[in-house]
Amino acid sequence: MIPACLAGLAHARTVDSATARTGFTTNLALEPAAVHDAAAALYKAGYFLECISGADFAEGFEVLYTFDRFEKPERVALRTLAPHDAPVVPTIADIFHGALWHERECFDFYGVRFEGHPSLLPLLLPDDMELRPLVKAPEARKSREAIVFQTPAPPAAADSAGEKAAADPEAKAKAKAAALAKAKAKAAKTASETAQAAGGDPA
Amino acid sequence: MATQDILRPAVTTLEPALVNLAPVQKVVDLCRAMSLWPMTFGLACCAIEMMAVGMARFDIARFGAEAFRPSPRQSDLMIVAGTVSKKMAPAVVRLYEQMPAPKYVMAFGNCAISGGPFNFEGQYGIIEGVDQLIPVDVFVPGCPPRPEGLLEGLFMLQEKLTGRRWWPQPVGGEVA
Amino acid sequence: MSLVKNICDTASGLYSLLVGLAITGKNFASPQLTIHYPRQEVTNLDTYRGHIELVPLEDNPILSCCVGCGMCAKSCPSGCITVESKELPKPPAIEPLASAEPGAKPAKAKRTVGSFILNYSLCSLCGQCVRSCPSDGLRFSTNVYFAARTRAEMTIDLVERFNRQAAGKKGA
Amino acid sequence: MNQTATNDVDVLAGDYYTRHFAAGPNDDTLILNMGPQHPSTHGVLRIVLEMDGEYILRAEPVLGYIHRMQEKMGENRAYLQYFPNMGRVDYLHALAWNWAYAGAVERLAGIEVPPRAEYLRVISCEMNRICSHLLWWGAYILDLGAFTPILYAFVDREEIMDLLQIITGSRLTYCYFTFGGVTADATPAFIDGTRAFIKSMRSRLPMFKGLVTDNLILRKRCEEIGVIDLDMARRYGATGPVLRGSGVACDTRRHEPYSCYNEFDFAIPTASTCDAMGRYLVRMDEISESLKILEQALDMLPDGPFVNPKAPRKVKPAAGETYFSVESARGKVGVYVQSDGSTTPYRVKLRAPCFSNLSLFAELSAGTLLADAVSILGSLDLVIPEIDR
Repeated sequence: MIPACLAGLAHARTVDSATARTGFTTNLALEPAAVHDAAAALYKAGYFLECISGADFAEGFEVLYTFDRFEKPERVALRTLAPHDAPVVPTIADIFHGALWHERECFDFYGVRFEGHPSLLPLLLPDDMELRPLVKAPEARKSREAIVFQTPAPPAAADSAGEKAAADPEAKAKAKAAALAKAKAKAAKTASETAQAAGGDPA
Repeated sequence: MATQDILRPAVTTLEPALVNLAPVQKVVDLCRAMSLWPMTFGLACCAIEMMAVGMARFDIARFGAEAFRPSPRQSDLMIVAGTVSKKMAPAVVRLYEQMPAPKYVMAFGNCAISGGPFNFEGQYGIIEGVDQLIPVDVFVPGCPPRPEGLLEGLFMLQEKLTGRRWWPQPVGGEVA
Repeated sequence: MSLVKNICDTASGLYSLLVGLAITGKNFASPQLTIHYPRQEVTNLDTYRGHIELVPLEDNPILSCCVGCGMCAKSCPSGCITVESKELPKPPAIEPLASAEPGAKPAKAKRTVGSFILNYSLCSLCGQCVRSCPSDGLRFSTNVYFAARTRAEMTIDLVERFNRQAAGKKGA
Repeated sequence: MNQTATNDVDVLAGDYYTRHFAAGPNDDTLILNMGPQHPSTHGVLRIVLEMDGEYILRAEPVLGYIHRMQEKMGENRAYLQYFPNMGRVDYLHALAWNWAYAGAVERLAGIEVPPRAEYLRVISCEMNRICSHLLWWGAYILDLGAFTPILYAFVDREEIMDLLQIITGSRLTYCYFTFGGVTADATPAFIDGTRAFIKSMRSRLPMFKGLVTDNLILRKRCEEIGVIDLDMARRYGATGPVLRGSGVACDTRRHEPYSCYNEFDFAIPTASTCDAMGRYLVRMDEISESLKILEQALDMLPDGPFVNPKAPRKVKPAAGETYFSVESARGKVGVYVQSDGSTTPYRVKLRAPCFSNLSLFAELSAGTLLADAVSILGSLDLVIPEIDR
C-alpha cells in the first residue's frame, strides 16, 4: 500500500513484504535523489520521523528511514542504496530536524555522507576515531535482495540456475504489478495533489 | 589527540604527610575511614544501585559515607559505577587527578572492573577495566552488585585504611 | 483584580507548603525502614541471582551434579565460563567384572567436572548457563557480599569453592 | 574560555566539540560545558552552551560518553545471547527493551507466545514502568533542588524491585523474557505481593501529590517552561510522555496494540499545556493507569505454560526484516532486526525514544535561563545509555 502523499514519486520500488511480519505498512525502495522529496511529502501529510538506520549489504550501504503517524499506526519505510566507494545520500534534516542526529549516527557507523547536513561531526564515537564500526568485512556482506526483498539471491554456482529461472519471472511479475498499481494510483489522484507531493521543501 | 593519549593513566604522585607520626596517622586514618565522601560518579546502570544505597533502606549514612559530592574537589572516594568508554576515559582521569589526596577508588560493577558484558572480541569503544586508568582500591563485582556489595566494599576500604574490619560479618557471608 | 489574584495565589502557595510540611511531619513519626545491614539482613536474598555455583548431588553432597559437558560455556553470552570434565575414578572392585562383561558398563564411564573457572567480572547474571544446563548442575548463589582488593579475585574456581563448602558442611 | 571572534576551528581553546561549537560569531558570550560529569545530566551527558549572562543562546548536546556498542554486539551474538544487552540499554525500564527485542524476533521466527506469558509480560513490564517513573520523579525533584522526595520514591521502588526479584532474580537489569515467553513463572508470593503493592501505591499517590505536585515552588519551576508544540514534536520524532504532555494521545500500547494490551481498560493521560508541568502530570497519571492495568492483568491471569514449549532452543529465523515497537516509560522503543537466515542477526537497530526526545533540547532551551534548562532536561526523562546505546 502506498500512501497518497507518496503516489507521485519516481523510481519507487515496492518491497513485497507482509505488514504482519515486518511491521511496515509501506515499504519503498527509492533512488537517493528521491528521498528528499519523499520526506517532504511525508512531512506535509503529517508523519513523524521514527528513525534512520543503516545496513551494509553487498550492493552498498542501505539507509532506511522509518516514519509513522501519531493518529494511527502506519509505518512507512523508505530505503535507499548508496555505493560503497562513494556513499552519499541527500540530507532530510532540513525537513525533519530529528534527522540531524540520526544522520550523524549513520555517518559514525557507516561513513555514509549526508549531502547538505549542516554539521556532520561524530556523534557517538570519539572525534579521532577512524574506524567505521558497523561496516562489515567484504566477505561477510550479504545480498540485499535476499534479506530485504526476500527474493532468492542471484546464485553464485551453476547448480541453482534452475531456481533462479523459476524465481525470476515471479519477481518480474511482482514488480510489474507494483508498477501498474502505482500508475493507477497516480492517475486517480488529482493533479494538484501530485504536484504538491513532489513539490519539495515545505515552507 | 592520539589513541595513546586517551589511555593515559592518571598521575598518582602523593605529597608526604605534614605530620608524619604513627599515632597521629592512625587517628587521622580512622577519621578518614569513617567519613569517606564519595563522588556521585554514576556512569550507567550501577549508578542506580549506588543511589539505592544512599536511600532509606540501606542507608550508607550509618557508615559516614552519605555525603555524595558532585565535585571531585570535595570528595575522597571515587565510586566508578558503570562502563567507562574511550570517550569518557580522559574525563575519568581528569576527575581523579582533581580529587585531593589521599583518594580512593572503588570499581563498582563488572563494567568498571573489566568491561563486563561489553568486553567482547572486536570491541572498539570501552576501557576494559578502570584499573588501566586509575589505581583501584576495591573491586565490587556484580551486574549490578547488590547494595550489600557496595557496603562490603566500603567496609573493605575502611579495613584497608585502618587495618581492621569495624563491623560484624553478615550472617550469610562467606568467610574467605 | 490582579492584586486579589496575587494574594489568593500567594495564600494557596503558602498553604501548599504547609501541606507538604504536614506530610513530612507525619512520615517523620512513622516507623523506620532501614535495615541495619551487617547485623540485620534483607529477607529475600534466596530469590536473588548472585554468581553461579555448582549444585551438590542429593545423595552425595561432596559430589556435584555437574558432568562438565560445557553447555553453559557455549551458551554464555560473554564467555566467562571455562569448564573441563574428567572421568570419575571408578571403584576398582567392579572394574574387572565390568570389562569381562562385553558391551555393558565400561562404555558408561561416568564423567564429572574437572575444573570450572568462572570469570565473574565478565558475567552479566543473565542465567543462560543455568537454563541451558542439562544436568541441573548449576544454580545461583546468594553470595552478594563479594568485594575484593584485586582484580584477580574476580576469577573464581567453582570446584574449589564447592569442595570448600562441602568440607565445611561435613565439619558442621 | 577563549573569546576570540574567529571562525578558525583550530585556534580556539577547548576540545573538539567545544571548538566546533565555539566557531561562530561570539563577542561577549561565554561557552560553558555542562557535563559529562554533572549531577543534573543523569549520567554522562554533556551539553555545550553558549551563554549570555544567565540566558542560553545556543545549546548542543554532545553524546557518546557511554556508547556501549550495543548494535555491534547484536551482529556478533546469537539471538538468545543478545538478551542480556536488552536489560542494559535502558536500565530503568529494562523489560520494555526485553519485550521489543523478544517481540521482533518472535515475529521474525514465527514463535507463538502462550497467553499466560503475555500476561506475565504485561504485569512485569508495568511494574517496571512504575518503578522507572518513580525514579524519574525523585531525580527530577532532586534536580530542582528538593532532596526528600527521592527518599520517598525509593521506598516504593525497593518494594517493586523486591517483587520483581522474585520472578526475575535481579533488581535492575532484568533479563526476564525469552523467545516464546518468560523465563520463570509467577509465584503466589509475587502475585500476593503485587496486589498488596497496588493497594499501598494507590495510597501513596495522593501523598506524592500533596508533597510535591501541588507545591508552589515546583509549579513555579515547571509551568510554562520548555513548551513543545505538536509540530516540534513531529519534526524531532518525540514520543512517550514528552509527546503526550503536548496533548497527543499517542501510546504504542493503544496505538499499535501488541501482546494483550487491547484487553485492558486504561486511559492514555495527556496534558494540553505542552510544558514541563504537563509532562510531569502525564507521568504521575501514568503510574495510576499502570496500577489499573496491573490489577486487571492479575485478575485475568490465565493458567497454562509460561513459555512456549515448542519454542526452539536455537533461534534461526528465515531471511527477512522486522520492526517491532513497544511503549517504554520514555516513549516508543523500536527494535529493527534483519536476519540473513543464520543464528546471528545480520543487523540490529535499536530505536531509542530518548535519542529523539533529547534531540529537541537544543531548540527547546535556546533563550531560556540556565536553571530552566535543567528543569527542561529533567522533564525529558533521559537515560543516557539508551541514547548512546
